[in-house]
Amino acid sequence: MNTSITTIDNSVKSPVQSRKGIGGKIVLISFIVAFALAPQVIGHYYITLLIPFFAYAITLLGFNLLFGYGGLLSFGHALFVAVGAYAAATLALNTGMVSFELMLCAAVGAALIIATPIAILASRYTGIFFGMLTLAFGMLFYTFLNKFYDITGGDGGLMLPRPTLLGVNFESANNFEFLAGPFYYYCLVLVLLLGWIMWRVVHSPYGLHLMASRDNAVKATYLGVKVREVRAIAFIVSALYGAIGGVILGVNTGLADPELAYWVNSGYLVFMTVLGGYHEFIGPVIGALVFILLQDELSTVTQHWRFFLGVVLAVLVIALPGGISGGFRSAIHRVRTKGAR
Amino acid sequence: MQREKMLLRAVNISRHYGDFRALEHVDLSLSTGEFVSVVGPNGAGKSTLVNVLTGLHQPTTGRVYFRGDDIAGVGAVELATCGLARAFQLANVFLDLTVRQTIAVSASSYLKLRRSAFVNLMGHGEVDGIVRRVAQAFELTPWLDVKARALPHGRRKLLDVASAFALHPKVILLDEPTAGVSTADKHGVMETLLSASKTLGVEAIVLVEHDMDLVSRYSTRIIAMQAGKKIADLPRDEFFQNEEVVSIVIGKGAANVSCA
Amino acid sequence: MSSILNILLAGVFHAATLFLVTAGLQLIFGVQRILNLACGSIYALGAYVGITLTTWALANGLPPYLFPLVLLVAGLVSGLIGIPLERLIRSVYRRPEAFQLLLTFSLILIFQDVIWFFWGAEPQQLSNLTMTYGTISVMGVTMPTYNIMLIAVAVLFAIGLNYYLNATRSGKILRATAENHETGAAMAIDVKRVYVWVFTLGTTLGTLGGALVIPTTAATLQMGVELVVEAFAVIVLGGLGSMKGAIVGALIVGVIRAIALFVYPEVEVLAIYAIVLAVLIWKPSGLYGKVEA
Amino acid sequence: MSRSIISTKRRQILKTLGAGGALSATGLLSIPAYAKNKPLRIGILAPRTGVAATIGECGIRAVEWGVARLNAQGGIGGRKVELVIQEETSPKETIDRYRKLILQDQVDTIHGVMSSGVSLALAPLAEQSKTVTMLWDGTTQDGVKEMVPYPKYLFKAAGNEVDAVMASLQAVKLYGGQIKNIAGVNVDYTYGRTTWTTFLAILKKFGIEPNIVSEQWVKIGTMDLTSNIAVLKAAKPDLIFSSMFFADLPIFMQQAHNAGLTENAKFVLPVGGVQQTALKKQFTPEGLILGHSTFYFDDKEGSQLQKEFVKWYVDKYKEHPHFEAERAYFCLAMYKAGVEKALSAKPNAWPSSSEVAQAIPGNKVESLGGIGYMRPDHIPNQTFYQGLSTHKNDYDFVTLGSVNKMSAEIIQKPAELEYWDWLDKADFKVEVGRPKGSFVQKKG
Repeated sequence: MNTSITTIDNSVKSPVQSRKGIGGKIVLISFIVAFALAPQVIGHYYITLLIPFFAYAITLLGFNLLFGYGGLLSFGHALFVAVGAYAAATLALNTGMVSFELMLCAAVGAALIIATPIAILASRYTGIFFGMLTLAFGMLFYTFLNKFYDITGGDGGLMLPRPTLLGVNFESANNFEFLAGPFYYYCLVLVLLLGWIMWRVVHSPYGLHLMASRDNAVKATYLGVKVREVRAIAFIVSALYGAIGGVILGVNTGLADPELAYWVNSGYLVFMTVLGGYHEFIGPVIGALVFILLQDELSTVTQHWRFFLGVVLAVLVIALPGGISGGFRSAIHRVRTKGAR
Repeated sequence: MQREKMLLRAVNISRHYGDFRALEHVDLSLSTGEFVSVVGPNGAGKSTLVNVLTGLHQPTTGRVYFRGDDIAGVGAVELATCGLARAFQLANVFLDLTVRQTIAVSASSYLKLRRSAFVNLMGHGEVDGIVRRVAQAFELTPWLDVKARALPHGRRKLLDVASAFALHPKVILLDEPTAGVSTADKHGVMETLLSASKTLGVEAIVLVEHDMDLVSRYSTRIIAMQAGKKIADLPRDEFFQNEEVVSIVIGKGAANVSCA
Repeated sequence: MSSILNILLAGVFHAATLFLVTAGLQLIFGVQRILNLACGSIYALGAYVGITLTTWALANGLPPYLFPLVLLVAGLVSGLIGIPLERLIRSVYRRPEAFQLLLTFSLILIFQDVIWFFWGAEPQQLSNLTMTYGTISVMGVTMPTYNIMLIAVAVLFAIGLNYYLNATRSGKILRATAENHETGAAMAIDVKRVYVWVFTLGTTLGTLGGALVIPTTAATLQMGVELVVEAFAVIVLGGLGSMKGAIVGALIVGVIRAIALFVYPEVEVLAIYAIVLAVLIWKPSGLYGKVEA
Repeated sequence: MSRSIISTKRRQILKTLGAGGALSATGLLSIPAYAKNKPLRIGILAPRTGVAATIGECGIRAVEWGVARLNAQGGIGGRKVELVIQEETSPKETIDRYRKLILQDQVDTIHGVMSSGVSLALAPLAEQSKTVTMLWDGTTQDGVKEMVPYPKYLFKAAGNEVDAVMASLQAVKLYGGQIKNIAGVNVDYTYGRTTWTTFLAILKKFGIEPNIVSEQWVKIGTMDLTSNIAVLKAAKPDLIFSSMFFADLPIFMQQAHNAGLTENAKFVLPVGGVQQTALKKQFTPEGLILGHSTFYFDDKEGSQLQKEFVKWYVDKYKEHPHFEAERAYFCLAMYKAGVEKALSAKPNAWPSSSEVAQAIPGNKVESLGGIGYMRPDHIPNQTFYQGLSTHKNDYDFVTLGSVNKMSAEIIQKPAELEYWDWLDKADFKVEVGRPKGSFVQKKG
């Protein structure tokens, strides 16, 4: 029952259209410039809101490799966000080392160890069963975090002290100066670097084989695509990205807590991806930004922000399956064809 | 039969689904330069034979050798990169990938790029070369950047076959490649297939076909199947002179088919 | 001896509540292949409506021993929410699973805040109504009579559903539509009407379950979200879409939790997920499942 | 500031004035030059949904009442006080809202927080952001060493184990001799674990070595406790210790009663008082050790302030307040005392956060539960209330037959000692209760 997401016009643009390439580059440069200048322009608070945005952007780039490009919907991906945060916190607690680079390595290492067996197992399934299996693993880890108090600090979680960046300790800066300053730029570079890597992966032969396994697994097998292998690799890569996102979230909160792995957070990850549009490479990143700003704005206006988020998601799913970026794409398409005729 | 280069040999293969005997003790051999057609009524076991030969299904008994190695049940993904490819009866393509991308899937398997996750696919000279050459051979060049979803049925069928050819196979198994194509340009399609197999170095072709006109025109040898058994395995001219076999395959009182 | 019986009975009771949550979920998936993440929220809605109606009825002089009837009415009335919900979900019938799951996920968010808006944030409960039926003690095991009644009701639900699906005309139509939507339509079954009926029946099973179980526990806003995971464990174990699977699955989860609690309390919840994973790996379609991985 | 921020502020002001009842129209006091019209803003972080909703809401109501009363007497240092209330949910969201209160709402101080996870994350943040932060709850003394050891800006709440120490001492005094089989049904997180271990440590300290027939950990928010009860029934304990205090406690007692557990087992609920109105006489036996932490609404010797607050609360909300109200009011009162002490030292300039922080420790402050003060290590000393439950009252829920008061100076760890060492060495002057014949338990 290969239920790849194909019935909708999947407009993952083919990498070759050069004319389109230039447009893409402009968007990229404006993205970099805007975010590089933001700390000077926007108030501290909204900058500290952008840190979770960077974390989710990285997590969703990984998640969409699995969902948009691989056609596999995981409902337990928040598991790896928690793995990242806890790996960093455990490193700091047990070894006293607080270098951010080491935390990232610990997170990636832990994610690799945990994701590989799950990937080998989960790559046998698609559709509902893949979703249920990942949900079950997510909740297993959540329960483990809550239950094994002496290892994981139980419900209270583990503290995550402020890390040093490239060995530099920003002792003097207060919390906002640190987050809105050096940490902000470090994360921006991380997002751009990991984004570039993911762009290369998605446009590589491996990426093409993954998309082929999404659209038609039997035909792909006959053209030499190792379907289970490409899916397993996609799962592991998405787990690594999730863990890196988890470390950033952990540092932003100053704590790694079990709530990170709760299945509803996995649901929010899917929400952001569909909100931004999973057909586009940049879609999920847009979705993360819009979700964070929407949630923040709604929660100032009313206590019932979940209701409005739910309504937005319902409208999205029914009326705008392509998400925001899908909407842009069809708008541009309409303009271009109207112009051309 | 000369034995200068035995490519594909099936020895006593049968395939049972419970007590249904889809294939019953079939032997088959294929050498360089041959164009073997497999004919017979529906349910004769033609498609099952192709599935077993291409490693999709494990034969219940018997052995399949490809260029000397036992490939029974090895799996299609291995065979694809060591010279045995197939196309499907129903056009089997990637709806959301363009013609270029579909051919590039086979090209990257052929060039052993399967695991390279960092190389920019479309900027890769060799891949681009194969894509251009195969598209050219199958007259798909104008549609290179069109998604398979937007192609008419006949074009999709060609893409299905083209993507198999792009693996540069030694042997290719085609399952009614001209199905759904108007009778007028069926021969056009066959000509394209033959010229493409020359340019891409295909050494032998197995064709599962109903249209006896095509079979008589292009085959070097014809195998007739009935109820899972091989009832004939003759060079083309001998096949059409053998009344008894022809009557089973084409049915009683068929017009006498003149062989070109 | 009595302690083992005690624990088993508690396990069976927990199984009964689990079956009431999952019966509707299984029915909807079996016929419509829709996995309703919001099954917990619908169960919670039934619970809250049950509390309001019962408190109102008792305040207006209803004799206490009649409260189960009020709960029954509350469950049936709030089950009608299925009609508008089906209309909403109808727009994604032909879309891939991802979108159906996401739409029901949005329902969870919406329901949680709707319930908060109408019933407030504090947990609600019917203080000790179950005691109106006192307790039964047999062989040293004392248990509120209402709990036994609830187990009986769950068994009744199971038998009734099986009878309905197998013996009645409209039940057969459901199963035909479940087998294959196209042939169903070919046999002059108005598939659209069947879907409305199945979905509403599914939600009503959920709200009835919520209403009937609520006197033994309390209703909180997080109820809808917490229940989903255990309900999934049950239908994965039992097999997607099969009613027999829901019964067996509920029994396994209920009893295992009770035993785990007694033997080694630490792993009580972990045991459930471990079983679910074992089943998903060993036999993905579950014990009685029809749908292949 | 964007439109939405202004609307929240207006809504908060109205709510505060409304709750305070009549605003005394004594005209403007002589406000020192610096006060101008800029109100003093206090950010509040408290849970409002889920199982902790009842507890968070009670704290919010108390601080609103306190602020209205303050404003009626000219506010703090002449400046009117304004509350900006945000919801405490998961650590991640709550930390984001904490930063929002400081950066966007420009609050002068932040009070509240109940979950230990959030308070762990908040400790370094409060110090780094130099914001006076006063916790209502969420501090476990065992957890103190993980947080910032000598905080400058963070003021913690009374250690959660204090209630457990007091309840354990009372259990030793009353039933010491008879405790054979004990069972623990505790909340499955930091607070629950440390409370249970404290109880066992104190029993051992007094030479009581009971066998633990059942040790259960209940996840927050689980309402279906039938299996837990069944296991307890099978274990047949003669004493059940439970640190549950969310909405699951009344459910637990109700199901325990239905299963006949309340007939022969003694119960010790160190913080059960927070659910007092839900512990109905039908299913809650008499003679149960019930802890009310730092506030008992029906204390006959209660202060005038306490009586006035309880009367207002019962009239307005038709419910009875519990200790979270006292914790909220106590933080507000201590903050006011700190600001005014700093102001008296330097009258013509509004004190900075660090000046206020330094001025808070040591001030004797009257709170709803009596006099309390903040120790130099930023942990408060307050009076704790516990007793045995009784049905002899005109409510439908149990209250305390005899109110037992102890000061935190005796039952709370002093600054310099490590918690478990202190517990081991402390001399609590309590004799082990002799077994008093057959143990007749009056029917509920």
